[in-house]
Amino acid sequence: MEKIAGLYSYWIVVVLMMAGLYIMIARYNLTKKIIGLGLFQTSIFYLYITMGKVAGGTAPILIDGEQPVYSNPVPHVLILTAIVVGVATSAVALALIVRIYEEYGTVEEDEIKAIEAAEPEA
Amino acid sequence: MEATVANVLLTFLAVTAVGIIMLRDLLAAVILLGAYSLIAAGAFVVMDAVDVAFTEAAVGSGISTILFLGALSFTRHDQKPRPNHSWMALFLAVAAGGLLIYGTLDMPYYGSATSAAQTNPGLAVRFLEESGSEVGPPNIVTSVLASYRGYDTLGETMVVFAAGIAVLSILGLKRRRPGENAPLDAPGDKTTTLVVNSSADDGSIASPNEMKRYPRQRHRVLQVVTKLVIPFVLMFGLYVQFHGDYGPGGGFQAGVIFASGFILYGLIFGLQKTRAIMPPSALRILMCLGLLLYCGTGLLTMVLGGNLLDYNVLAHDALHGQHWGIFTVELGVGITVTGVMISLFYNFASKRSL
Amino acid sequence: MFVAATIALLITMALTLWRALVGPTQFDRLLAVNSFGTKTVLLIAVYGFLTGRPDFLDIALVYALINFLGTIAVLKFFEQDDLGSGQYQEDDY
Amino acid sequence: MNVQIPALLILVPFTAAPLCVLFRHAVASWVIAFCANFFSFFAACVVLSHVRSEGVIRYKVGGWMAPAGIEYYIDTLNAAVLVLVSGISLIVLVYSYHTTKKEVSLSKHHLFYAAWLMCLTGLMGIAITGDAFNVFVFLEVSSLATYMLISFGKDRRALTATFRYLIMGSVGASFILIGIGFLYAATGTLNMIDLAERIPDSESQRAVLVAFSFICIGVMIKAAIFPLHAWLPNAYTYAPTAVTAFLSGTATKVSLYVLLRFFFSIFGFEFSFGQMLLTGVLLPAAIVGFLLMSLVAVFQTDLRRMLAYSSVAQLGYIVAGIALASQAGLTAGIVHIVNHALVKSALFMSVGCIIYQIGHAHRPSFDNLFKRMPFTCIAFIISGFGLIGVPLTVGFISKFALIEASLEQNYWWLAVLILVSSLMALVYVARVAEVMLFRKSRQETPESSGMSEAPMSMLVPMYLLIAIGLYFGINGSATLSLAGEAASQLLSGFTMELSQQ
Repeated sequence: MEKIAGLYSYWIVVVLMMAGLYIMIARYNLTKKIIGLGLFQTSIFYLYITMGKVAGGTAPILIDGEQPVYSNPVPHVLILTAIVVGVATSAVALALIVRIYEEYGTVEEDEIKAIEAAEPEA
Repeated sequence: MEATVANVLLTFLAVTAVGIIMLRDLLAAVILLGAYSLIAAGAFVVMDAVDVAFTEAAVGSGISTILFLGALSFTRHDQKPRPNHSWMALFLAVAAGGLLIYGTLDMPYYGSATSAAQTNPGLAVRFLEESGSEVGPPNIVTSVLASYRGYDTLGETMVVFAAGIAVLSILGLKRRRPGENAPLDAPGDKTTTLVVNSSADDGSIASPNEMKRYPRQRHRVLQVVTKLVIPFVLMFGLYVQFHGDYGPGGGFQAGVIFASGFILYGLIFGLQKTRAIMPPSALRILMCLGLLLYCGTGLLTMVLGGNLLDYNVLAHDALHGQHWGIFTVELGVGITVTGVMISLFYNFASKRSL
Repeated sequence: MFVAATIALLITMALTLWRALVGPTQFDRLLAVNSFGTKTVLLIAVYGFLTGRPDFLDIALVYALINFLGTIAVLKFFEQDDLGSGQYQEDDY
Repeated sequence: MNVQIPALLILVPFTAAPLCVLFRHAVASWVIAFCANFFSFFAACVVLSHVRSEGVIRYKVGGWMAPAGIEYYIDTLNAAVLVLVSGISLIVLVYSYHTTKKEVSLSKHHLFYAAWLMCLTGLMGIAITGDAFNVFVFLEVSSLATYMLISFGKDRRALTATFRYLIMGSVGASFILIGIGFLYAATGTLNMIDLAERIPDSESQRAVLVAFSFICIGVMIKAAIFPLHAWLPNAYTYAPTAVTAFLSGTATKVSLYVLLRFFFSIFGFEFSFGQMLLTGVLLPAAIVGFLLMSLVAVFQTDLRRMLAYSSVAQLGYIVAGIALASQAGLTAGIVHIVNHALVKSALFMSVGCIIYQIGHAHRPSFDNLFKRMPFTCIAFIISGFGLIGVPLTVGFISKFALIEASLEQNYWWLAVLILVSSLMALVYVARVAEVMLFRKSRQETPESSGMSEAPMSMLVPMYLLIAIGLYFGINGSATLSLAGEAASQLLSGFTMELSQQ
């Protein structure tokens, strides 16, 4: 029981991650894949932040003259970087989607594959 | 109480995720993804990660949503109906998830203060106890981000820069209107997708005919409000930039907020007017300058005899040096991010107006 | 006091989230998400007082701003299907 | 050696990238890129010679001691990877001057070279660092730059190839991020040396195990190891020719380096091969990989796609060497990393010359190509010999080492399978050579009659690379001793003594 209470947040996070991963693999629509990627990455951020939390702690911004318990700042720093990386990747992916739509007239993976299969080798 | 609030928010997240999987309308999925980021950011506040919450709110539900909307405006926004499951994908996801859950079984519990991560004297403990006297800023996340792990942040800034120029090279320059060269079904009536879910009961507001009947509203209220708000947004951006040492915030968040002032202007007054105020060539220079400022700080520390990004050598007093170093570096990040974010908006919004 | 406020906020959040999920129109979703954002702003403010560090109201400000921005963007998308068009500009202020 | 050289090695190309964008001039950005790359190569050579004579370099970035700050940890293996990456990039950069003019619109040249520099910086950043999270950051720098470089391809399929790579690459990077997160939860540290010390004592061994699996899968996607190679053939086929030559020699090799670093230095030989039974997983994947992919390569008519599949097959040899988990096997694997990079880049460069003149690389239309482009054809055939493993080429050195290593453990069947796969390589190279050399043109089309050899600025760097290959093919002990040194350092874990700070 204690285990369930202590690990509940990790498990939900894992479920969220897998939801994102599932969308990325299973959905044909390219935009939906990127939405899945966003979901997946946000869940990873959550995993990190969960690790850094200390019960009864407070945000790691020093308060003058007091010695409260602070949460761990290291995961925060790492995730700040990861958030930036995530949005950068999505931006590039979305730009590619726009171009793919201009070239192929569709953003459904199977339709694109059909068009490509009909084309002669370069 | 803390843990309860966190868990409730976590449940909200799970519900939203299910919604995102189920919905076939991409626009709805994007709106929900924005909500998802908002909830996540709220939960980050509850879990004491205020800087992360700040960034996730600004990026996840702000910039990301706008980028997605921009991309959707080029493409069609409904997902084609398909057989709704893929056993292979399900198997992979479940396998990975199972492995992860197995891994969590002997992890330290949520909120544990005695876990390896919390008690490592080299990292967490050192940052909490020494950073005030070694680096200075009360916000430990800023100290670690800009000084202890400043090299990571250098890489991060380059990632932002890379995304900026990648989108510029993929989308930029010559634009074609969508559908002009579309071999398959050209998107004739995109507006119909707006009413996909409103067919039965109350399609009253959203019917395409009605939208056509009032194509151009004047939106005077919006225009006035925007003009009033924008100076405060920019001011707030500056505050976040320079107050990052003492509270949540820093260069990255400030850049996003500063850029969102311009984005707001672009949304209300159109891209052409925005480009007159902030031409793309100025953005290109901004992007480069920010990164060069960061690299330049690195070079300067080396010229002055320290290691790369060792701010101690920048002034006679180590703490002063750190202060100057963090200040310049954060400024560089802020400038690059502002440039890149506005440039991303230009690229994704420039459908008809160019 | 703050505890009660927090609980009330969480309940209203759940309600708006439900509306965002079931729709049925996109406008319902948008309004729901918008008011959900407002509730989050309030939650952060209340939570700041609950835990004794109200100095993080900055974050609530960002939320309010971004919420506004996002809503405007979606509405513009609804109306014109294009984020960058300058059709408002004839009415020049 | 100046203390700051390792940092400048990264910082110079890093600074040059925004400069290229700032000046926005096609030729100027090439010159900037060349100068920065030349400096990096020179610095990498200095670092390598220093490391070999005086031992490991540890450089404290930001002046902070290791676990709190980020440090560079450079031993023989990374130094060799740095030299390899910057060297191949330099040679291909010279070569790219003409191909880029032809393939990329002039208004985007500055973006192209900026992306090139960022890719180079990212790859070198991965190789030089001693911090696990920093690997992720620079991996993303190089990935984003790579996506951009591939999307410059002329064919519209370059876009879908990039998108597929982006999806797989992001999954890979996210897996690495998850893995690092679990490692952090289990040990509380991010520094590689610190991790190596703390992992055996961690209370959360299951978390360590999961971290290991996720990092493995993530890096293997990036390294395109069979069966996670799906992104590679299309990406290599539709990227601009110079980009393919650059990436084939560097990107997957750096990922392999990361794999080696995690297997041997961080998790340790005991954990990876004793507890996780890596040999049992890697060896079958490697064998199926090199057999199947060689077979697939035989049936390709597009030269670049054929070489791409052959790349996956060759990566199989390297993985087989690693999976043998012995000094000899590891040495063979590392030598093959270097040798294959040399051979494959040269091959892609020769195909690039053909594309430069003909516009495509479709084998059946190579009739009588030798008459028109003799130097290019010779280059292709010599490098093809290297791919097969003919004596006096670099390919022979590494395949011989690999066969020796497998016989050492009495895996005679592995040696036989390697020979079988080499025969398949012989088939696919010979099919191309046959068309080039002996098949007469059925009719002389007006467009083909006017065709001639590729420009000197493409031939010279290509032959330079081939000459380096031949040198190391004849003087095999040079690379073998280097790889042996690197292998024994890997097997003995991190070295603590510093040669400097």
